[in-house]
Amino acid sequence: MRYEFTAEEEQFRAELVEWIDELDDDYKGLSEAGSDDDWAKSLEVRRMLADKGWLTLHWPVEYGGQGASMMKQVIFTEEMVYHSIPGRDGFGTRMLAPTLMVHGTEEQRKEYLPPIARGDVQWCQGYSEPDSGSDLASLQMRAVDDGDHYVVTGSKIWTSQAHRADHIFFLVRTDPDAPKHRGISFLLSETNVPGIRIEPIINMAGHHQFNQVFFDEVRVPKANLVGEENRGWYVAATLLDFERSGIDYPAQAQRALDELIAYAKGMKGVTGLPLSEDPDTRRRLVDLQIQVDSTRGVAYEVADMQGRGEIPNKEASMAKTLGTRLVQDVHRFGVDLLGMYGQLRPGSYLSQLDGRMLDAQLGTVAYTIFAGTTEIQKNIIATRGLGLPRG
Amino acid sequence: MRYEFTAEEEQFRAELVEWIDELDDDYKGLSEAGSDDDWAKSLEVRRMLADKGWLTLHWPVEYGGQGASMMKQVIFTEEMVYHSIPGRDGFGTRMLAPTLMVHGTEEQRKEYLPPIARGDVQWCQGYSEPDSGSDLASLQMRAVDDGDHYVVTGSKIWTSQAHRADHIFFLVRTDPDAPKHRGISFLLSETNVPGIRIEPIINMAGHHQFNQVFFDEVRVPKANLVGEENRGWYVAATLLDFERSGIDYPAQAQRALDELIAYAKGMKGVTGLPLSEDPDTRRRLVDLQIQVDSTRGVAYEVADMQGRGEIPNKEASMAKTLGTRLVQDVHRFGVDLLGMYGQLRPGSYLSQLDGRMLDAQLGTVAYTIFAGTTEIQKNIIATRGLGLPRG
Amino acid sequence: MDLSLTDTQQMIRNSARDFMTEHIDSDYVRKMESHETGTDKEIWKSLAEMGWTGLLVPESDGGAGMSLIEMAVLLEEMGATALPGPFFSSAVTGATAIAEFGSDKQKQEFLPRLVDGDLVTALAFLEGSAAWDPGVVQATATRSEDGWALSGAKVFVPGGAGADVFIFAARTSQDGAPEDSLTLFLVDAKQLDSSAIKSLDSISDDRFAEVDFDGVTVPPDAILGEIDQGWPALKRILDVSTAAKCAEMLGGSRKAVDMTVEYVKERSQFGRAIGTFQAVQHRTSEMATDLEVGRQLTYKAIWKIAEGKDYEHDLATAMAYMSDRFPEICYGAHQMHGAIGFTQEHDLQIYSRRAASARVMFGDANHHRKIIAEQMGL
Amino acid sequence: MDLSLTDTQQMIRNSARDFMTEHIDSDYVRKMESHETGTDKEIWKSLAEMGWTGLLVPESDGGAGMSLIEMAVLLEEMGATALPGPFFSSAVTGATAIAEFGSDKQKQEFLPRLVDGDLVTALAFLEGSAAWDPGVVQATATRSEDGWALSGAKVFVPGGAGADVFIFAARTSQDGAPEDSLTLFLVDAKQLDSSAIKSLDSISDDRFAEVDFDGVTVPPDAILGEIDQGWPALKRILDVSTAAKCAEMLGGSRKAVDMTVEYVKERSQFGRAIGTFQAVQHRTSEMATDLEVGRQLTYKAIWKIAEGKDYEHDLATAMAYMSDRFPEICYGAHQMHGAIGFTQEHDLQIYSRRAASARVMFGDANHHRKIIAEQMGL
Repeated sequence: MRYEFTAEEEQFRAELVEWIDELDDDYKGLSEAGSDDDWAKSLEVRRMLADKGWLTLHWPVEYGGQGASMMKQVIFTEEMVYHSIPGRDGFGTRMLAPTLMVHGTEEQRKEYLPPIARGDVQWCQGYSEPDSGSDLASLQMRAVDDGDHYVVTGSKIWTSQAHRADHIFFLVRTDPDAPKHRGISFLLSETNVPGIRIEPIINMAGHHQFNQVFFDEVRVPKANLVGEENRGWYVAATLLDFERSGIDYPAQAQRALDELIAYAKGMKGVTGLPLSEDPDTRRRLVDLQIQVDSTRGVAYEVADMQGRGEIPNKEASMAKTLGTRLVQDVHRFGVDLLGMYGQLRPGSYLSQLDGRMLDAQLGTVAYTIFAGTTEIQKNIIATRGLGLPRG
Repeated sequence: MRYEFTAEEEQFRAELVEWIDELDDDYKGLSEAGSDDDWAKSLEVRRMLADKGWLTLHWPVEYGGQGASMMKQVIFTEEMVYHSIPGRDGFGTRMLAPTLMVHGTEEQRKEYLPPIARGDVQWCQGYSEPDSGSDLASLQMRAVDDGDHYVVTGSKIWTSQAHRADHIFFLVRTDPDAPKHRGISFLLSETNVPGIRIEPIINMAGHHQFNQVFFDEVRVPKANLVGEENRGWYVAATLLDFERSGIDYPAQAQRALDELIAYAKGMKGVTGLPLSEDPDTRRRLVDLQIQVDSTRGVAYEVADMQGRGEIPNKEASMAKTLGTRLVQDVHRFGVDLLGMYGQLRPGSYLSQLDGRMLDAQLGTVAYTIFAGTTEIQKNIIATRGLGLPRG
Repeated sequence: MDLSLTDTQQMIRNSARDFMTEHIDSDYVRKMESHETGTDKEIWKSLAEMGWTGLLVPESDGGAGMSLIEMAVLLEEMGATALPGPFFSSAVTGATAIAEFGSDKQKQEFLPRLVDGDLVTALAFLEGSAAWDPGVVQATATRSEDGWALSGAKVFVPGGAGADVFIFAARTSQDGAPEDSLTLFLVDAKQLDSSAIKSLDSISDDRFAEVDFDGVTVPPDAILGEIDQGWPALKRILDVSTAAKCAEMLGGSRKAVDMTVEYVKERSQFGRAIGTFQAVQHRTSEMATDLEVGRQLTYKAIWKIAEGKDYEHDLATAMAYMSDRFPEICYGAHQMHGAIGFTQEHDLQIYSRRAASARVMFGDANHHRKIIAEQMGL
Repeated sequence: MDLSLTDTQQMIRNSARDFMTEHIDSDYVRKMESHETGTDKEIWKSLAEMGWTGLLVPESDGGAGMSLIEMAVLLEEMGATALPGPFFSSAVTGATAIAEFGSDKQKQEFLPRLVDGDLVTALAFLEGSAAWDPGVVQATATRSEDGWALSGAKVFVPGGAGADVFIFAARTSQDGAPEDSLTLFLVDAKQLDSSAIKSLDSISDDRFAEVDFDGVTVPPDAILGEIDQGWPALKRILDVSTAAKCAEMLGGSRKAVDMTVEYVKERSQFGRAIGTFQAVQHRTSEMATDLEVGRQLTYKAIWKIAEGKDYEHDLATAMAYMSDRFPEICYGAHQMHGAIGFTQEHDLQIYSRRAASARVMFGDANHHRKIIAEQMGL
C-alpha cells in the first residue's frame, strides 16, 4: 500500500508543471469550443505536446509513444486540466488510435497513427444519432454494400468538433436484420467528401461545441472498415489499456475551487468581512473539498486497478458519476458565491472571474448526460458491479 | 383564496388546546407501543375523547359523529399530534368504520360502529404478509368456503397492536384462480378465537409495536364478510371521505423542532455560547422549519381538495413522501444536535430530552417503508399524478 | 382555508394564457434577448390595454386596484412564458413604489403614464457588493440650492438602458444606521447622459446596467416618501417584489415540469418511452413535488401580503424555497431531456437561464434564511 | 500509488475473517449487549492469542509492532462483524497512549498485560458538553504530598465498568490555554469505588459510563507523558483512534452494502427480484459508491499516519465523510430491506445502531469539517 506517487512520477509532474509555467499565458484557459483563434492556438499547443512526446505519452513504445505508466498518464491529465492547458487530443490519440492498435489493419495504422502522433490531424466521433442516445446500439445510419465501397446515408448528432475535424470515425448499421448489437460496423472517412454536410448546434452556454453531421450517399472505401464487418459494436467497446480514470473531473473542480477560495478570501461582503468568513460559505467550500478528495480518490483507484491489469468496471462508472456531479456542484456554488455578479457572462462589464463560473455552470449541465448518463452509470454499477439482476 | 382558518375553526382549535392544557401531564407523550400501563392510560384518553365527541369528529352525523369539516379534522389531528396526546383510534374510527359505512351491512354497522364510537374496542389490520409487502395484492392467506363459514389459514405480518386488539379486519384470498386483485375478500374476526396465534415482533428501537398473526383453520362466519366476496381489494381501497392529509407528519416534526430550538437556546457548548449560536445549527434549524412549512402546506392542500370533493391522488402521495422524510430528518438532526448525548436511550442516566430524539430516529426509519414505501409513492405521483406510462 | 382561485383570479389566468399563446412564443423570447432596450413598445402597449400594467395601481389613480394575488396569478403565466420586457420592474416594483409612497403630485404625474404603458421604471438600489441590504448604499444626495445633488453609481439596475424614471436610493445622512439614513428619489432618465449607463451582459433578460448618477441634481419634490425614511419604504417595495418574483419563478418551474412530463412520454429509448423508467419517473415526481410545495409557499406569502397580515416568515420561506428549487427543477428537467435540452434551439434553457437570475433577485436563499432565523427567534 | 494490500495485510484480513466466522455471529453480538461488563474474557484472550491486542505494541514491548494499516485491516473486519468488547478502547486507544507516551516503567508494567489480554484500558477525557476539544476538561489534578489529587467526573468513558486502567485527562494548571495545561494520568480502576461508576445506556455497545474521580490520589509516576503536555499527546491518541474508527465504520458500511445486495437479489415482489427495479438499483449503487469513496479516504489517512506524513487534512476528511456516510448507507440499507430490516431479529439494525455511536466518537463530521477549514487556510 502506498498513497503517494513515486519519486519518478513526481519528477515527471515537476517537469510538466515547469513547462506549463513557462508556457505563454495566451495559451492558457483556452476553450476548444471557443473562437477560431482559440482553436488555432490549441493546435499550436498540440504540436508542442507532440514535440515533447506527451501527446502520445500513453501509447506503447512500438507505436512511437512513451509507454508511460498509468499513474504518469493520470499526472499528465491532472496537471493539464488543472492548469487549463488546451491541446490534448481526445478523439485521435485517446480513442481512435488505441482502437486501431487493437483492431486496425497494418495499412490503417501506417496511414492514420503518424499524423495523430504529430498533432497534424483532427478526428471526430460519430456515434449518437437523433433517435439513439442512451440506447446507442439502436443506431440506424445505414451503410449499403456497393462492392469495394459502402454507401452511407443517415445522420450523426452531438458530434463535437466536427466543424474542425478532417476525419470522422463512426458507427453504421451494415446488417439491418441482425440483433441490434450485431449489425453494426466501424468506419473511417474524411469529412471533406461529397455527401457529408455539417450543421452547427449551439449549446445553451452559447458555444458551438456540437454538430449534426448528415451523410447523403457518402461513399466509404471498404479499406476504411475497422475490424470485421458487423463487429463494430465490439470494436468501439473494446476495453482499452489507456487511462480512463476520470481524473479530469476532480482536476477541473480543484482548479475552480482554488479560484473560489482565493476570491472568497479577497472579496469583502457588505459586512466588510471577507466572504470566506461567512459560515455558509466556509461550510460549502469544505464540503466541496471533501467531494474533490473523494472523487480524486476513486479516480486514482481506477488508475491503480488499470495499472495492475484489472478492469475497473464499477469503479470507472463511480468515478464518472462522482466527477460529473462534482464539476456541476463546484460551478453552481461558484455562481452562488458571486451573488448578483454570478449571472454575468464572460466578457461582460463588471463580470467576476471573467464569467467562468457561469459559463461552466451552463456547460457542465451536459456532464451528467453525455458519455453515459448518470442513470446509465448507476445501472452499470448495480448490474455489472454488484451483480444485481437486469430489469 | 384564504390561507387561514375560519373563526369557527380557530375557536375549535382553542377549545381543543384548552382541553389538552388541562389534561393531566401523565397522559401526555405516551407511546401506544409503550408499556401496558401506557396503553391503559391511552385507552382512558380514548374514552375521554369519545365523551367529548372528538373520537368520531369526522363521522357523518347519521352515524353519531360530528360531521366535522375537513379542516376541523386537520386541526384535531394537528393539535393532538403536536401535543403528543394518545387515544386516537386509527384502525377503528378512521379505517374500519368508514369502510363499514360504505360497504358494511346494516347488521355489521349496528354491531361494530357503536363500540368503536365509545372507544370500547381495539381493532387491528391484517393486510401485509411475509411475501406480500409493497406487492400487497399478491397476498396468499387462504379462506376456504365451508358453507356459512370461511376457514382461514395463513399469516399476516406487521400487524400493529394485534397484541392489544379485540378484533382484526383482514384480507384473504377467496379465489386463487382469479387475477390477483380479483380473488381477495375483506373479513372481520375476533382475535381471541381458536386458531389465531399472535407472535410479537420487536422493532429496532426495542419496542413491541408489530406482530405476526398466524391463522390456523380459523372459522370466520360469512356474516363477517364486508362487501362482496372477491371484491375485498376494492373494499379496502375505497377512497374514503375522511381526512388523509398527512398533517400528522409536520405536526410531529414541528413539535420535535420546537423542542430542539428550546434545547439549542438553553444549552451551552464548549465555547460557552448557546448551541443556537452555532452557524451550522442555525442553518439546519432554519432548513427544517422550511421543510415543516413545505410539508404542512401540501397537507393543507390535500385537506382543502378533499373538502371541495376533489380526489387528491398525487398530492396525498406528495404529502406522505415529504412528511415521512421530514420526520426522519428532524429526529436525525435532533440526535446530531445532542452530540455524544444523542446516543443515550430513553431512561438512561444523563440522557437529554429523555432520549426521545434517539427513540424517534430509530422508530421513524420505518416511516418511509410502511403504508406505501417512498418508492411506491413516487411511482404513484408519476403514473397517476403526471400520467407517465407504467413501466 | 381555501386554496382555490376566485373567479376574477381564474379569469386573469385565462386571459393571461390566451394573451401569451397569441403573442409570445419562444422565438419572440429569443429575439427580444438581442433587442436594443429590451422594451418592445407594441407589446408593452398591449399589456397596458389588458389592464395589467395598472393592476396594482389604485382605481383612484386610474389603475385596476387589484391585489398582489391577482398580480401573482398573472406573473405565474408570464414566468411560464418567460415574457421579456420591463413589466416586472415597472408594474410591480415601480407601481408599488409610487402608489404606496408617492406624493399626490407624483401619483398624478407618473401613475397614469404607467397604467397607459408610457412609463418604464427601474430600481437603482444596489452598489458594490450588490447585497440586498441597506448597508449596500454608499451613493449620496446632498442638499443644493435647487434641490439635491446626487452622487454615486448603481449596479444591476434592471432595464437600465430603457427606463424613463429611476427609483434611486441614496444616503442623506452620513451618521446613523443605514436603516435610518436613506432617502428615495425619482430621477428622470433624461437627466442622465447616455454615457452614464453601461450595459451588463447577463444570462437572463433583465437588461441590467450600471448607472452613474454623479453630477445629477434633482428638485426637492423628487423625493419619494420621507427624508431618511427611504429604507422602510424600500423594504416594503422589495418585499412586494420578492413575493412577485416567487410567483414568476413558480410559473417558470411549472413550465419546466410540464415540458419534462411531455418529453419523457414521447421520447423513446430501448424500445419504450423513457417515462416508463423508474429513475425518470422518480426524478420527475420529485420535480412535481417541489413545484407543488413552491405553489403553496408562494401563494401563502402572497395572500398574507395582500391581506395585510404579518408576512415576514412566510415570504422569506417562499423565496428561500423558490430560489433553491427553481434552478433545481430546471437541472432535473435537463437531466430528463438529455442532450436536446442542452441546445440553444430548445426552449428549456430559456427557463434555466431565467432561474439563474431570478433566484438572486431581491436576496438569495441564504439572505432569506437569515430572515427566517430572526423570525424563529434564533 | 499502490492501493492494494500487502501479503501481510491480506493475511491479517484472512485470519480476521476466519476468526470472526468461527467465533462471532450476530447472536453473540446481541447476547453481549446485555453482558455485565461488556468484556467476554474468553474472546478477549483469543484476540490476544491471535496477536491482535498487541498489534500496535512495539516488538520490544512484546507486541507485533505492526502499523496502523494492519490494525485498520483488522478493524475493518471487526466493524463488519460488529465485534463487541473493549478491543478498540484497549488495543487502539490504550496501546497508542502507553506505547507512544508511556515511560519505560509504564511500558513494562502495562504493555505486556495488554498484549496478553490481561488489561483493559479506557479513555476518561470528556466532560459536560462532551466536545472533543481540550477546553472540555474541567477536571483537575493538584499536587499532594503523595502525588496528585484528582477531582472531577468524566462522561462517555467507553467500557467504564470493565476497565482496569483509565487514561485520565486533567487540568494541572488553571491559567493558560487548555492546550498547554492538561496532563494525562494512568489511574488504576481499583482506586475507584464501584459507586463512582455509573453506566450510561447507549444505543451501541460502547458501555459508556460516567466515572467520578473525586477523591482519588495517584502517585507521581502515574503521569503519562509530560506535565502540562497532555493535550499534544492526547491529540495524537485521538487522531490514531479517529483513523481506526474510520476503518471500523468502513467495515460496518461494507456489511450494510453486502447485506443489501444479497437481500435485493433474493427478495421478490411484483413477480421479480426487487433488485431489478431501477430505484433499488440506483440507491444500492449510490451506497456502493459511498463505500468505495470511504475506503479510499480512510486508507489514505491511515497510510499517511502510518508513514509519518502530514495527515491532518486527510484524516479530518475521512472522518467527516465516514461520519456522514456510514449512517446514510445504513438508512439506504433499511429502505431497501423494507419492514424486515426494521426488526430487532434482523442483523441490519446492529449496524445502524453502531453507526449512531461511531459517527460521533472522536468528534462528529462538523468537528472535522472545522479542521478541514483550517487546513484549507480558510
